[in-house]
Amino acid sequence: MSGGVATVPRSGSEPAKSWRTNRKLDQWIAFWSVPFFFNLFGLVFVPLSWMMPPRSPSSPTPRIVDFMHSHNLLIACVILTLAYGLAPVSNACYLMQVKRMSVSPAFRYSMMVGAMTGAIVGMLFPMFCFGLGAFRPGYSTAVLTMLYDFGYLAFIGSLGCFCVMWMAFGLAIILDENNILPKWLGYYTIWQYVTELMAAPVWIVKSGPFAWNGLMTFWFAMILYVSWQFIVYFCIFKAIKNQPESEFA
Amino acid sequence: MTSLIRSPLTIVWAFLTTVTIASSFISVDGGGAHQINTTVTTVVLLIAAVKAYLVIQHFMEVRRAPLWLKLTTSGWVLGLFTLLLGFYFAGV
Amino acid sequence: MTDVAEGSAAGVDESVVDARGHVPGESSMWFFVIGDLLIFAVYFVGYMYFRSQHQDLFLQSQARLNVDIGAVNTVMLLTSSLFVASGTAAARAGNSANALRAWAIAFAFGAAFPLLKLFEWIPEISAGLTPGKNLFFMYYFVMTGMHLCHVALGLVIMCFVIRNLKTSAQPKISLVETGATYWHMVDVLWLVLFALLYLMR
Amino acid sequence: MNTRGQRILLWTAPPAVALFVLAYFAFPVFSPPLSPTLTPDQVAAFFRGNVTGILGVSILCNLIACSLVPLFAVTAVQMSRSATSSPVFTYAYIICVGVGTTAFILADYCWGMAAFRPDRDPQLTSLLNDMAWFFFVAPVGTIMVQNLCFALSVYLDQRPDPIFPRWVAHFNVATVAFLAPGAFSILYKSGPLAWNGPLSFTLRLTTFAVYITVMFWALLRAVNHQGDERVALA
Repeated sequence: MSGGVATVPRSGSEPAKSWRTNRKLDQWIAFWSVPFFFNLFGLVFVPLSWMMPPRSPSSPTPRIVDFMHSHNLLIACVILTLAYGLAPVSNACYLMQVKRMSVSPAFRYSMMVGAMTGAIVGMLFPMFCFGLGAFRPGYSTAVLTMLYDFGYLAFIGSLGCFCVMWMAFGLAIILDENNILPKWLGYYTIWQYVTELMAAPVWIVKSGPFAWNGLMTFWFAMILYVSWQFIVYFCIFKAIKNQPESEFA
Repeated sequence: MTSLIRSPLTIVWAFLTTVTIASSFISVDGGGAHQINTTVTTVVLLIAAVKAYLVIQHFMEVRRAPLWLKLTTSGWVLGLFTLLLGFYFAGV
Repeated sequence: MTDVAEGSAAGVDESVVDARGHVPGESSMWFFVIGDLLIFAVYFVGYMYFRSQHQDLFLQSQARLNVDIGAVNTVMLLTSSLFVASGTAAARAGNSANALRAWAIAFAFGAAFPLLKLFEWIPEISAGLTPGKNLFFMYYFVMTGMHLCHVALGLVIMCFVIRNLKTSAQPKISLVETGATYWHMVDVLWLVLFALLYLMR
Repeated sequence: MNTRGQRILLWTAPPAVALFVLAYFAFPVFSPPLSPTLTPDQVAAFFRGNVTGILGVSILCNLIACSLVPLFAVTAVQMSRSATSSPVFTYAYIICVGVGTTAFILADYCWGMAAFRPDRDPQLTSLLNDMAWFFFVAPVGTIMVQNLCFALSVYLDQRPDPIFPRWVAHFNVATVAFLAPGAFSILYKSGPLAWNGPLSFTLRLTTFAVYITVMFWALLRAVNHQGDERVALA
C-alpha cells in the first residue's frame, strides 16, 4: 500500500542472521525500495489515473472538467501521498555514492537541497492540484482549469531544482578520482540537465511539439529520462556491490 | 606565414569559410523570394553535410581515429542528411 | 601567428600520424559527443518534419532572420575551431607557448559568438519575434538556445584548458584533446543549424 | 568535541512545542476542526468571521514552522553514529524533514492567504482552505519514511553498545502505522477518515505529539551517552 509498509517487513521481522552478516544491508534496503517506488509511480500515473501521458493543454473545457472530476485522481493522490517519502530514499542512494567520491561535500549538499525542493514542487504540489479538483466537485470551471494548468506545468515545466541536482551529480562523477561511477555516466547526466532545458517551452505554447504533451518537450525528454534512470540504477547497483568492506568505519 | 597557409588545417578552414559564404549567397540570391526552392535547399544542405564531415574528419581528428569512430560519425552525417532531405522532399 | 601554425603543422603531420587509431581525448567525452549529436539530430529531423507540414509559415518566418549575423557567426566558430585544432596539435608537440596562444585566440573568437547572438536576438525579440510567435520561432529559439548553452559550456571548458596550458609545465594532453573535441562538436552542430534555420528554402 | 551544541539544540524543542500547542488551541479552524462538507459560502463566512484568530496563528506558525528542525537535526546526527555501512538513511531522513516541513508551511500559507482578503470569491477561499487541509493532514509519506529510516538505522546498528534502545525503533514503526490514515483524508468528506475525523486528525496529531516527546527523551539520553565521541556525518 505504501512505501513504508513495503520496507517494514524486511527489517521489522528481524531477518535471518545471515542477513545480519551483510554489512551493506542498509544500502540494499534503500536500493531495492527504488524500483518499487518507480513502478508504483508509473502505475499510479498511467493506468490508474491516466494523468500521464499528459492530456492536451488545449483540450476543450468540458473534457478538462470531466478529467478533473474523475475519482481515480483521488485514489492516485492517496497512494502518492503515502509513497512520496520514498523519493528521498532514492535520492539518498545517489548521495551515498557521491559521498564516497573524492569531491567536496558541497556537491552532495547541493543535491540534497535540490531533492528537497524537487519533491515539493515536482510531486506533492502538482499531485494536490489534481486531487483538489476531484475532491470537491462544486468548483467552478475557472478554478478547475487553473488547477489543471498548475498541476501539469508544475509537473512538466522545467524545474531548476533538478537542474542543480543533475549538475552537482554529473560534475561530481566527472571530477571524482576514486572512480566510484563511470565517467560516461557523468556526461550522460548532463543530458538530464538538458531535458530540463527542453521542457522550458511548455510555458509558452498550448499545442504542437513544444506543448506540455508535445513530441519534443515531453516524449523526447521522457525517453532520455527513463533510459537514464535505468542506467544510473544499474551503475549504482554495481557501485554498492563493488564497495570494499574496508571502507566501512 | 607560408606554413600557416600551407597547413592542412588552414586549407580545410579556408574551404569551409568559402563554402559558408558561398552558401549564404546561394541562399540569398536564389532563395531570396522565400518560396520553396529545391535546388537551393539541396545545395545548401549538401554543403552543410560536407562541412560537418570535414570538421569531424580534420578538426576532431576522426581521420586518425579507430574504425568504429569513423563509421559512427560518418554514419551520423549520412543518416542525418538523408533523413533531412527525405523529409524535405516528402513535404514539397 | 606563424609560430602557432608551424608548431601545429609539425605536430599534426609528423608526430601523430603514426599513432593510428588514436581516439582524441577521453573516450567518455566521445560518448557524450555522439549522444549529443544524436539528440540534436532528433531536433533537426523533427524540425524538418514539422517544416514540411507548415511550409509557408516556415518560409515566411525565415525571411525575418538575420542571415548576415548567422554567416559571420559561422565563420567565427570555424575560425575558433581552426585555432583550437592547431593549439591542440601544438600542445601535443610539446609547444606549450604556441598552444596557449592558439587557444586564447580561439577563445576570443568563441566568445564573440554569444555577443553576436545577442545582437541578433534582441532586435528580433523586441520586434515581437518570440518563441511564442509560431512554430518556426519556437524551433529557432529552442535550437539556437540549446546550442548557445553548449557554447557557454564550451567557453568554460576552454578556460580550464587555457589554465592547464598556462600553469602546468606538462599540460594534460587528454584534457586539451577532450576540450577540443567538445568545441568542434559545437561547431558541427552550428553548421547544420545554420543551413536548416537560415539558408534552406 | 563535546555534545554541548547538540544539547542546546535539543532544548530548543520544548519551547517550540509549547508554541505549537498554543497555536493549536488558539486556531479557530481547529476548534472544532472545520468540516470538509461545508459549502464554499459557509467556508468564506467562517473566514470572514475569524480573521484575527486565523491571521494571528498563521503569522505565529510562519515564524515557528521550522522550529522542530533542530530536534530532527540532532536525530540525524545520532543516526549517523550508528554502525551501518553508510549514512544512506540519514540522508533520506534529512531530505524527508525538509519536504515535510515545507508541506506544513504551505498549509499555513494557504490558511493565511484565505484570511488575508476574506471578501475574496468564496470559490477561491474554499479552494485555499481545501488546499491547506490537504497540505496539513495528507502528506504523511515523508514522516512515515523518516521514521522508518530511523527505525532501520537502529535495527541495523551493529555497535555492541547501541545508540538507541530497540524499543525506540519499535515505537517509530508503530507511529508509522498510526500516521498512515491521514493520507486517506483525501478520499472522504465524512467519517473517521475525513480530515476532521478521529483517525486523520485526532489520532495523527496525538501520535505526533507523543512521538516528539518520546524522541526528545530518547535523544537526550543518546546525546548524554555520546561523551567525547566524534560524529562522522558530513
